[in-house]
Amino acid sequence: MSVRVELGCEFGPLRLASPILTASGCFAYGQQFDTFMDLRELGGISTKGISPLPRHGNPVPRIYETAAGMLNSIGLENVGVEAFLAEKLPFLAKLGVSVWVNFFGTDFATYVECARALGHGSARAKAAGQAGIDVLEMNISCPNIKKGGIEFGTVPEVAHRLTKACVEVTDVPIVVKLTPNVTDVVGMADAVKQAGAAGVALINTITGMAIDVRTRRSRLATTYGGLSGPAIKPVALRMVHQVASALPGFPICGMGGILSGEDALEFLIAGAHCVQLGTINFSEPAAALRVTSELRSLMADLGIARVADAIATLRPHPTEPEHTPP
Amino acid sequence: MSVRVELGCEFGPLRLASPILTASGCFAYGQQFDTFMDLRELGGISTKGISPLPRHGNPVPRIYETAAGMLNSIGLENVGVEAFLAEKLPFLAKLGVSVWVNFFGTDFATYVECARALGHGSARAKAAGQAGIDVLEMNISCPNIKKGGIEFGTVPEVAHRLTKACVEVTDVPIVVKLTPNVTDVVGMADAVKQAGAAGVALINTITGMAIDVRTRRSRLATTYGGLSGPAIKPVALRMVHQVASALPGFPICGMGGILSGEDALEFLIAGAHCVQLGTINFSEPAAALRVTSELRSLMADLGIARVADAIATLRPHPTEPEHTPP
Amino acid sequence: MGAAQLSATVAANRPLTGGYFVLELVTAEANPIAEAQPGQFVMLRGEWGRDLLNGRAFSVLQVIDEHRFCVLLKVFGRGTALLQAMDVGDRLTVTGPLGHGFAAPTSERKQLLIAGGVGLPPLHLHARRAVEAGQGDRIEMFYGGRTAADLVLTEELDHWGIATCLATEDGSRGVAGRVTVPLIERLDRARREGEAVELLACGPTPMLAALRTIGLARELPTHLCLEEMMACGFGVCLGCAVPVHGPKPYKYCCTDGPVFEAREVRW
Amino acid sequence: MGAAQLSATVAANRPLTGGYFVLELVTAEANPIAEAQPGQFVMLRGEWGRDLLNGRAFSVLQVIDEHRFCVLLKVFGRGTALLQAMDVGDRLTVTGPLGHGFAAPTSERKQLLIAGGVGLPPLHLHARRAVEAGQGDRIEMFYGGRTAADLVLTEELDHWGIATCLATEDGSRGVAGRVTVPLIERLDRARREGEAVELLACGPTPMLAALRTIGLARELPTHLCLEEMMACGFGVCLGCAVPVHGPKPYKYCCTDGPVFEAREVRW
Ligand SMILES: Cc1cc2nc3c(=O)[nH]c(=O)nc-3n(C[C@H](O)[C@H](O)[C@H](O)COP(=O)(O)OP(=O)(O)OC[C@H]3O[C@@H](n4cnc5c(N)ncnc54)[C@H](O)[C@@H]3O)c2cc1C
Ligand SMILES: Cc1cc2nc3c(=O)[nH]c(=O)nc-3n(C[C@H](O)[C@H](O)[C@H](O)COP(=O)(O)OP(=O)(O)OC[C@H]3O[C@@H](n4cnc5c(N)ncnc54)[C@H](O)[C@@H]3O)c2cc1C
Ligand SMILES: Cc1cc2nc3c(=O)[nH]c(=O)nc-3n(C[C@H](O)[C@H](O)[C@H](O)COP(=O)(O)O)c2cc1C
Ligand SMILES: Cc1cc2nc3c(=O)[nH]c(=O)nc-3n(C[C@H](O)[C@H](O)[C@H](O)COP(=O)(O)O)c2cc1C
Ligand code: FES
Ligand code: FES
Repeated sequence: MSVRVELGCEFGPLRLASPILTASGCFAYGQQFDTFMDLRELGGISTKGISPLPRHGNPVPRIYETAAGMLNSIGLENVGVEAFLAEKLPFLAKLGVSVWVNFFGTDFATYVECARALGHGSARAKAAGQAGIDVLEMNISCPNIKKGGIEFGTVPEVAHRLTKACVEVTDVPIVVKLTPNVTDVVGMADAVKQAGAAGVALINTITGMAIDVRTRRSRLATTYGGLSGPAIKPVALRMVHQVASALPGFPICGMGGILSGEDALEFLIAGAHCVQLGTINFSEPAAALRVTSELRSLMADLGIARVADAIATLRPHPTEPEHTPP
Repeated sequence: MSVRVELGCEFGPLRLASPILTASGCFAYGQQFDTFMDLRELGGISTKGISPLPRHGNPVPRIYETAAGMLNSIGLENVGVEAFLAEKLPFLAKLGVSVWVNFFGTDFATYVECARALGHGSARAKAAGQAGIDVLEMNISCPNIKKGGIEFGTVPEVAHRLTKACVEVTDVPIVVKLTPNVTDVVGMADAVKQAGAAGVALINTITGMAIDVRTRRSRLATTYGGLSGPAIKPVALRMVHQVASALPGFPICGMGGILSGEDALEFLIAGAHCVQLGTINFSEPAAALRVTSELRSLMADLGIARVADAIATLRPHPTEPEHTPP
Repeated sequence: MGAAQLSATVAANRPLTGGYFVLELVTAEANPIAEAQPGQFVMLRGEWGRDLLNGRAFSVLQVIDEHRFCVLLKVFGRGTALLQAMDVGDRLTVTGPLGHGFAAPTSERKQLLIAGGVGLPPLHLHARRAVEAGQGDRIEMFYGGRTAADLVLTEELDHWGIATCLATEDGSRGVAGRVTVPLIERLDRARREGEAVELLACGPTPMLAALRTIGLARELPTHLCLEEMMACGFGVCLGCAVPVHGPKPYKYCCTDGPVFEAREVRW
Repeated sequence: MGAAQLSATVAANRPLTGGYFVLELVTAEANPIAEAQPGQFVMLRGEWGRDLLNGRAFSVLQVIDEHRFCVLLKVFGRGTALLQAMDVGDRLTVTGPLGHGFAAPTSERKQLLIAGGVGLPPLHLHARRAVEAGQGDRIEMFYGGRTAADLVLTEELDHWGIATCLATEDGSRGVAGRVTVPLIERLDRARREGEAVELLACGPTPMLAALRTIGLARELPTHLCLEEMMACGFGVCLGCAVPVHGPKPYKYCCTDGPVFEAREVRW
């Protein structure tokens, strides 16, 4: 049974042209992909993480490939809020796709400051008749930030306070990007939901390492880095399903190792409202368009007319006939 | 520079003929591998997890392959303490390799009961002039046990109490097998160390899932399962290094995705005193012997004469020349 | 169990109709697969990266000599696609023979063999062995597929003079409809004539489920060759559990099976 | 930047001495790599599983026409091993041309090209282009390896009449020792004769580090073609950072480079 498929969908209050977005840190600020694809076909773009001031990255080496994955310790390098608003946002705003600005601070105050500044920037853009920022994606994971930062992503109370403070200083919906490096991801999601987050994005990278046995040095200058790619997909899918089951209806943006339309559909069925593609963009700059068309035809084959008809529809296994020992 | 390599090594009080062991649940009780290799060349064998009473496994499907990994929800199926001591231990004891008996309970009392029963069994065997049990590997992860159990592996205080109780009822050294599904693996390792554990084994599988988009069912009857194989190696290596750095000298048995002698050496350099091979045994029943000889020749090439010369020897990266903006 | 893991090379990769293909594998040393019983299987793994982790299970189709044997495949997912792409001379790892197969025909009962799709190899090998033992008249073959192209290696069956009934759902070859239709007629005849028969079947699970019902209803010995997800193939991963009645709730497809009695399977 | 990602097929896979091999790739449509400058590179990826995730970077060795170009490789790890195993007709994905290459010779300064190992392609292409532009006399090549087998594609250099100095550490071909030995003699001569020269180099990092020291000491324009770990090749992963002096502590090998000025590199 083949049906006409509508990819337009909702993420909480937001309307998306497609559930396929690109992930923070894997799509820069969009421009570089202009030569490879028509960016307007994307559901949205999540930018490289922005901090109040420009940040330089970590020492090299910063990346290394592992089995079906890669480690990175880029170090949240970015141009800073001011340059972002002046030089990067206008390009993104012109595309007409949903603009998700990933941001972070180095402490409580700078997180709030960053949210406020980006919110103002968005308001100014709108006042000037341009499109603004659709989502502030707050990265509380920061696997690559050394000093402090860790509690923001791992202690529910701290995440709650931080989210609340940021929500209060801006009208732009805040989606909190969660780290998988926790015992209880549901507790984290619930805490930020209570604090007024418009949704959650998960997962960020899993902290890992690799060693060069000849030099006896880590493959990364920072010793540890973030693991991404297909290797982590089962963990991402599990966490999306855990959060979707515990907080029904709460918007989830799922990601982690998505390479194909089938992968994307797995995330929707698990409970994601939309998904982001990360690492795959490096080896295949036009991957998002391929994944989008794969998803469309797969949904058609399976008779799924609307994205909403797939979201959080995991079915239980039939129970086996009872075993009665003789 | 090629040197003569001695693979004999210490794990705390224990003497091992080689740092290459086989992992729990991936080597059954050893017999099936007899036709594929000379088991006496192993550093040791960790058995399928034993519980006081026999346990049946989970409904099917129980396994599924993912990118460079596999998910399983076997359900800790085992023959129980009594049958293990009567039918399985004698075979293992005759091999002359280090015998690690992986065990678990379904609650506090049954954990302690299991440790006591296995300890007595080992004492009886020794009294009868046979070799006994060298290590009780306490699995506090149990990703596949439904009711309760989860706190044992994730709350340091609970793990401390449980370990202490088990250590008190047996003379056999207890090595606690830790789950990676926690925010702070060092906190867990420290808690069981304080409780008298002889060492830690890490990592167990990472909880994950996969979905069949056509049936909209999980690929596993239990919805979630444990992810193992090369995909998780970077996470395992990171956790071994974290624990080794925080608790210098505390014996660590490292595992997670080891396929080669080079993989094994990475774990030793990260701080493991010995390693276990798990998933690789399924596709290559004699893998442990290949990995052992690969490790031997690699150590020879690198001029590492003894295993102890590799353990916890990760070197820092040279710092880059300072950057002085003009 | 006498199984071994050896390295083999592809001696031939013969495409058949319907996307089926036969891999002929050769090992340097004599291999134990030469003694394989019909229904026994091997685990195959190419020199793939770490992406595809475990071997894939395939029933022995034919033993040429103690160095050579064949398997019949159809592309299912990534592993079988990689196997289809293999060229003569490519190396892979073989583990086997594994599991327990079908018992040879006896004088008491006529054996009705029912095959569907990639379930053909065990029964094809069983027929071959029966003929070699001069028992070709003790068996009859029922072989079904969606369309004519799905029915492969039937020439040999004819050549051996095995009574064979073919069925295709689209009627493009043999009887039109499921293979169970002519089978039921045959069973009715056996009942009328008081002829003792037993069923040996391998194929898609829905087909086996239908045959199980038929076999139980008519109280016929019914031997089913099952498929389960397998990681190891030799009894250690416990992944291939088959729900059964009896003292324990599960048996293992790779060691207790893959051939199970219809009445013991808990479906 | 005019780069594109296209699918290409292997037109030839020519083994050379010393484990080196040349892949000739052809694309259906005309490809932008035809305009590649010496030092520009492509990212190559075969139809591998999910195990090897990212493309691998290779400098353009030769452009045959707007459909065909060549790269020179040596097996380093798994990706290059898979590329070596590729047969004519195998498909792979090409992204390029990427980065910025070497500037063409000028009338002011003689260009001394120093190549080591897989660093040959940029300088080999540079020499080819110089000859095509009638500037063959404005360049000289210094090419070093461990042993004679490591020196490949030298016939073409002779054929073009490029002044070439070969060096092998074991003395099996050309001058005995590191290539820096004859280079320093050449630089001394240039200094004596007041000849203006500049250095263009590509090869193992230790060699580039040595040349950097030499170039800085003698205050010569020194252009180094660097290698860094790369995931994307077009400026988005920020993995290929190169420590530099100047306003920012890092530049990017794939977009700012791979050619950098010796004095800006922070080593
Ligand atoms: C005892 C036995 C005998 C078999 N004999 C044959 C045969 O002769 N010819 C033939 O074409 N096929 C046979 N099969 C089925 C064959 O093993 C699967 O089609 C194959 O494993 C699919 O692998 P894949 O990588 O192409 O599919 P994928 O879906 O990519 O495989 C993913 C994982 O699932 C497992 N898997 C998927 N489907 C099955 C299945 N049906 N049974 C067991 N494991 C599965 C694979 O082993 C792998 O671990 C047999 C299976 C069993 C258990
Ligand atoms: C600009 C540039 C041009 C190059 N030109 C050539 C060339 O013309 N011929 C040639 O043989 N080699 C060239 N290299 C080096 C080549 O890219 C590496 O040898 C190759 O990536 C190794 O891949 P692998 O899978 O065999 O090794 P692996 O070690 O398995 O690769 C693992 C990971 O490390 C990366 N990596 C490993 N070594 C390097 C390296 N030296 N540079 C960049 N990434 C690396 C790989 O891309 C991959 O992500 C070039 C590198 C760069 C950056
Ligand atoms: C090189 C690289 C840089 C990244 N930078 C960021 C970042 O700045 N902020 C953020 O929230 N996530 C960042 N991520 C995480 C991704 O957005 C994504 O959550 C993760 O990679 C999992 O998705 P994937 O497997 O599809 O890559 C980065 C990932 C990679 C590989
Ligand atoms: C099928 C299967 C069964 C397992 N059963 C157990 C078990 O009973 N007890 C235990 O502590 N770990 C068990 N494990 C975990 C392994 O011992 C090991 O910690 C994990 O698989 C990581 O190692 P690997 O990547 O080499 O497989 C099991 C793993 C697999 C794949
Ligand atoms: S496949 Fe591993 S036990 Fe049967
Ligand atoms: S390789 Fe990705 S930025 Fe240079």
